[in-house]
Amino acid sequence: MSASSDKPVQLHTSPHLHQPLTVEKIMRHVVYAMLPMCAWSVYQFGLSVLMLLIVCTAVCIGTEHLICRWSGKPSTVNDWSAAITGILLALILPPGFPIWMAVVSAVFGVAVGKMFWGGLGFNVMNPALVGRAFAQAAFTVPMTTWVPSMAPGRFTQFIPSTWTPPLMVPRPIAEWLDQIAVDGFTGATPLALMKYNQESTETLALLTGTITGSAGETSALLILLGGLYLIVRKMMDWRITVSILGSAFILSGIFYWVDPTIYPSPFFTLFTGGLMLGAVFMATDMVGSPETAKGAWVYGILIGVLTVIIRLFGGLNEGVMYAILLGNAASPLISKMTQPRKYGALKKREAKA
Amino acid sequence: MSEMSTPSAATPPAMPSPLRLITTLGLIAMLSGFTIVLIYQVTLEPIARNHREALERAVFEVLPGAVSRANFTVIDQELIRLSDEELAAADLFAGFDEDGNLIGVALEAASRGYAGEIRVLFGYAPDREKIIGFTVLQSSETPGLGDKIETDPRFLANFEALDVRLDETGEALANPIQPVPEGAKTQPWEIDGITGATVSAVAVARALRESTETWVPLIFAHQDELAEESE
Amino acid sequence: MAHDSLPFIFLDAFLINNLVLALFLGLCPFMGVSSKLKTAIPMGAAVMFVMLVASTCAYGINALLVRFDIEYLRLISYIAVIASAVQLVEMTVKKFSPTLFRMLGIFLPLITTNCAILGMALFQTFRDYSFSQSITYSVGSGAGFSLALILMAGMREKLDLADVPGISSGAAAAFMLAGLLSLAFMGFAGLGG
Amino acid sequence: MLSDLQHSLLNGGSFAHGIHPPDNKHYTAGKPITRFPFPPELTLLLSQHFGKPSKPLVRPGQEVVRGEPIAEADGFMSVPLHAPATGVIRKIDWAPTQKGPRVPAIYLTVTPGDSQEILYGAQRDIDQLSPKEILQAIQDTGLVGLGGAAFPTHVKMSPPPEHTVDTILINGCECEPYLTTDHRLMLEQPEALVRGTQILMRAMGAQRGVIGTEDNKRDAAEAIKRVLPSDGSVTVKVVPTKYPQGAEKMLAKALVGREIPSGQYPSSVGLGVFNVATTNQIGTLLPMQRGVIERVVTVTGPGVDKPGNYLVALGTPLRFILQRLGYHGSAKYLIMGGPMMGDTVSSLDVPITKGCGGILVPRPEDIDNLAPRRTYPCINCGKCVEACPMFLNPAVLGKLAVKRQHEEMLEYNLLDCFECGCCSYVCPSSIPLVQYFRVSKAMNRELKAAAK
Amino acid sequence: MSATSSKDKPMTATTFTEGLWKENPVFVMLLGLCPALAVSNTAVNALAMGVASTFVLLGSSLLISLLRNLIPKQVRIASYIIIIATFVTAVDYIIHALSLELYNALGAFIQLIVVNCAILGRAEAYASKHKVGHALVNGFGMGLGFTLALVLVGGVREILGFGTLFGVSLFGAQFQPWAVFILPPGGFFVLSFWLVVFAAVRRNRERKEAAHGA
Repeated sequence: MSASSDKPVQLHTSPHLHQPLTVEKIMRHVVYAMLPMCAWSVYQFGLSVLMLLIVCTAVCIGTEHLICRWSGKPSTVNDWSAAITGILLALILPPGFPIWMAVVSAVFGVAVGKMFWGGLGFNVMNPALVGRAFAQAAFTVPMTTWVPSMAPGRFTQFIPSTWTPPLMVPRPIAEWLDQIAVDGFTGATPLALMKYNQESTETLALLTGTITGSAGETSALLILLGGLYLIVRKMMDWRITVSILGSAFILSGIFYWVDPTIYPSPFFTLFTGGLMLGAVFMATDMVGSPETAKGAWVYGILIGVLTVIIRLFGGLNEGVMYAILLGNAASPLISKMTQPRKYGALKKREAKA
Repeated sequence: MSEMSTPSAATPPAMPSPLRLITTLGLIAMLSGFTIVLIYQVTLEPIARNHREALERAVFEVLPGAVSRANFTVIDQELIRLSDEELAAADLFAGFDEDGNLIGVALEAASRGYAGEIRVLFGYAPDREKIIGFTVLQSSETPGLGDKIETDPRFLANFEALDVRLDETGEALANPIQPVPEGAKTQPWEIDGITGATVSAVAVARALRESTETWVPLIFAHQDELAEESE
Repeated sequence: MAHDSLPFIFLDAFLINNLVLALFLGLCPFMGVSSKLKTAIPMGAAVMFVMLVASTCAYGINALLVRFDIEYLRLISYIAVIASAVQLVEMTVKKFSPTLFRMLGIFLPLITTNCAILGMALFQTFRDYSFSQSITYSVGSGAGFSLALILMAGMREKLDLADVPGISSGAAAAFMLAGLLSLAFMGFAGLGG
Repeated sequence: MLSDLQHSLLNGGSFAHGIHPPDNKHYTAGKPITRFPFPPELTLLLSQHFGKPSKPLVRPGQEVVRGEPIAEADGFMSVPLHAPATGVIRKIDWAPTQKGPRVPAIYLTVTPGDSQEILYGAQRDIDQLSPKEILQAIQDTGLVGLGGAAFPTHVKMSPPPEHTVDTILINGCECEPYLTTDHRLMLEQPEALVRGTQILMRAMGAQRGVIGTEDNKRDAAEAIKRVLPSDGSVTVKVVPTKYPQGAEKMLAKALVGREIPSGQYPSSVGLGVFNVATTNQIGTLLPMQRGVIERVVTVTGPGVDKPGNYLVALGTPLRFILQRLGYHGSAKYLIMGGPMMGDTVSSLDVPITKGCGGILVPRPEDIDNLAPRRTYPCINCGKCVEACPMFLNPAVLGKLAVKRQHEEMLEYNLLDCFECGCCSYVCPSSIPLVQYFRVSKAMNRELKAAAK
Repeated sequence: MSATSSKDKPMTATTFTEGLWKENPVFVMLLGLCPALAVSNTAVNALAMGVASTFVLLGSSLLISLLRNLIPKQVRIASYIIIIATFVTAVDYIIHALSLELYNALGAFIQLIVVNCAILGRAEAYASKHKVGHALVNGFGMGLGFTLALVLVGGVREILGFGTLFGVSLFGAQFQPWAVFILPPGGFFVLSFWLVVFAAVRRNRERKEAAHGA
């Protein structure tokens, strides 16, 4: 009777209930959680960062859309994940990064970091970090050229390097620095100061973000707030954040305890560079992290430990990005090794008894 | 690949005598040995010449104005002159101008940079007590960044006249070479760094400091001997 | 850390100048065997073992060659010695541990033509490593090869279940993945320096 | 006992993982059980249980009285069937079922105006029966697991000889959202429940009985406590509400902290697990030597005017029930059973069977929330891993299923999945995981059959 | 490798061209990857490595083809390796004598030609079964294909990494080099890029052929 009846019956199989959370919603809320940081970084660095944010986001979305169309698939940009990649990327680039380089990094991040593997869910590493790692390796000097925060006139003029002509070396910013007359600006991030000059920076400055650095890594407080929001809404795995921050804190604490004259304090480690942003918004990217709870701990600890080791003993002063990429690379292995013990599988002791 | 490396898999039923196998292999090995020796003999001279010329170029580059050189080695704090061919054993090279005057001494220095060992050659002029030339012999620093130690004119300008005066005792440098951040150079013995390639620049400075601390007192003491060797 | 100290030599070969990811050595077996963890792990073990053997042999051979001043025969003698060493290992393993042979057996012939082994032997010679340094270097290289192999296998198994577009699947995907891994390994640059 | 204490301290008296879907029991939790009228014709499926179908004892045209056996058990793995009403056999023919495929059924035309008294059966003293006789008596009632599994109860009561059962667990969790039949039964007829428990204990030689229920049914727990035997052999335990607590393995963990090994019966860890409705029926029917002819069904959901808990004669067609209760919901989407494990029905002619405890009727506007949503690729969030009460990894299983690597799924313990639906429920990508697993299990069965 | 089955077939164009495109050692058969990536950071280095490999390939093909009936099967691999190693040693010394700069740039990778699977593969699969003329032509085609692949990879890496091609500046002094392409990851990326391009071209061609057929 089903087909001919006036009340045709539609068949589905159980379960018939779904919780309301969807991928689209998770991604959207991640974007919301990042908005305060965006606003703050625009306030800090002015027009150039605003431009970076707009361009990166637009390019990421555009690249994904074009690749989808080119490969004859329906566009996937409305799941918001491309927007996240764009915003994250803009937040981890130096504020005065030339726009053309940002475009290249964004295209690379989305194309090679994500769409190459089939799009959302299939990428091996975080696309934003792939974009940044590419930029770091390709454009090392612009990637390590920093500008002062709270510069006067930042809302009326761009940092000169922002509008570098495509394919060209960025314009020098020395003249601009003289012009805005920022005293004592060394162009070094707190981490670089620590590494090469053994100079520490006040924790309060690190916390509120009145320091040199990339747009998104300068305010630990807003990052934590965003993370807290996502954790409360159960859209983020708190284990990863906690284990990264915890292991980095403990390990650097041990070194600090051994020799406080050489090694930075654990608080310094926690609040400098991209550690906070990485631990909250990058490492927690679900696609690149293990799906098991135990795996999340292992993964987080691996990233935390690698970060501290690279920072203290590596040639670079910042290691979060590489640590997370390596963590992403190891995550399939980690989840393979931390498969849950299925219910009813006997423990050894019990099996004997 | 596997089927190539397991010849036994393809063994035909009839097995040739082991003698024949050994003879074949032996013949081929002999032939090959012969060829290699031949090539080796033929290329021996050009290769040595290449090395000599490369080093000579480097020596003349770090000792501006030099047109001839002499090789020396140091045994028990004594300078020993080596023949022209004994390049490999030489520790330092004296450079002379057309009139046979000593221009300076070229020395090697090495240190670990960002991505491996950096080997440099520098020229030291005993009369002026300065480093007067510098070139990178080998480095694997990041292209476009660390390799600025070879290309950045601002950085290379450091070595046109870098102070390495000895103190009163004549046994140590008055001011060891010091690296400083880019643009912060105020003293003649400081090396102006490269922004973004701090590690590489510091490595160069370290190499030079260590090398000068060892060699400069010795060379300074023996500069007369070196000058005599011009003929 | 002094760059000729044993820990540094190990670290350098293991992470910083990883044989596969920084020096491109052993790519053929790397690409061939890294698609499944089941094969990657025994292959890694086999390579490590053979590297140790090859390194020891190469050190001895080189000492002989230098002694008789016939260094121009280095390449030919290395390749011969490595090939016979692998053969010998294969036979020994087969005789004494059939289980191990079943695990490693199919990989051993692959290793003979593995440029990672020869490359490792040549590098150790070019760098004038002492015996202990050579051994450390070979262990580091083998461990580095295995690490890259296993990480790669894990990711490729994950990608097996992904929706990789036809055009970028297969070898292209494997190389791109190796590139990304290599990019991530750049973080180790300067470690211990 | 020590391990029990440890367990309740460590786990808060529940199992690990699981989910908390909105329970929506408010529609019917307060509605007492009322008898539902007889329809003009009953459709009595010969296969209302797990195992071999019953063999008909009647022929068309024959008159039967209410409670009379109309089909007999066909072997040990089968149960008899009793006439739920006095009437005339019209025919034995195919009928639609809840799961879909048609099966043979006895069509019974109910005699209008009959008093419908149960004329069959006689009282007997259970205490005089040996365990073996109890077992036979239970098979004679035609009882099967009324919680939904419809596994013959007497089979369940016959553990392998090497197992000793020390504890009987009575499953009063009713963790499926919406359903309230067990709740009402516990509340209204606690004596029958306790009596049934005692019969089960005696038949299986257990010293202890634990009636477990969730903390959203505290009133039921109180009602049972009032009628518990004074010797303390039967206790009530209230555990935190969580889905799927009513699953045998979860219940064993939650109530006594024992894990039933994979692929084993509960008896392997000394347990016998029975549903509240089943136990209630044992307590009610056995002393009277009667058969199962009716059951309590929760008819609920926003799409029905008079939701409630109704005592419905087996074989009553869905259409009759819905029309009586003011059904203006969508016929496109009807669920028999609970929303987590129930089936959408293919026809309104599907009759009520022994295993059917609920009918869920959504409104058309609710269907958007219930129907499959747009799926995204798995983003590896791990929510399913955290939800799976069997500690499987549905994420990996799902990806393998998409790639049709069915055999590899066995390595990830596919066969331990009992399709509770937790993973599908939590999946933010809306991947129909459970559906995939059903297909994969079927594929593996076929592969295995082909291999033979 | 259809040619191997028919030993005395007259030489055709495919004897030569199969190595260029259809059986390109790098892009299709994925052989000789180590040198293809390790020394392809500039087009010149890539070209030099390609020429050196071609030389070894030609030399060994010639010798192996000549000796093919004299070498017993049991020792053929050993013999091939010795022959190849001889040529490689020769090339190593020759390059060393010709240009120290090139020698330093190619480093140990010249010696590693000996384990280039493409060469041993050719020796085993073709030279040992064919007449000298065939073997030479086929070897030359393969060598050319290998060189072409190397130059393609090296060209892209040089253009992006240095802004030059064969040392000629393309974008002027203000060009910002993309250093990543000179670094190891860049090698992988560019090779992968070419593989994707080849796959796309092949797919398009197949589609066209299918369209023709239909």
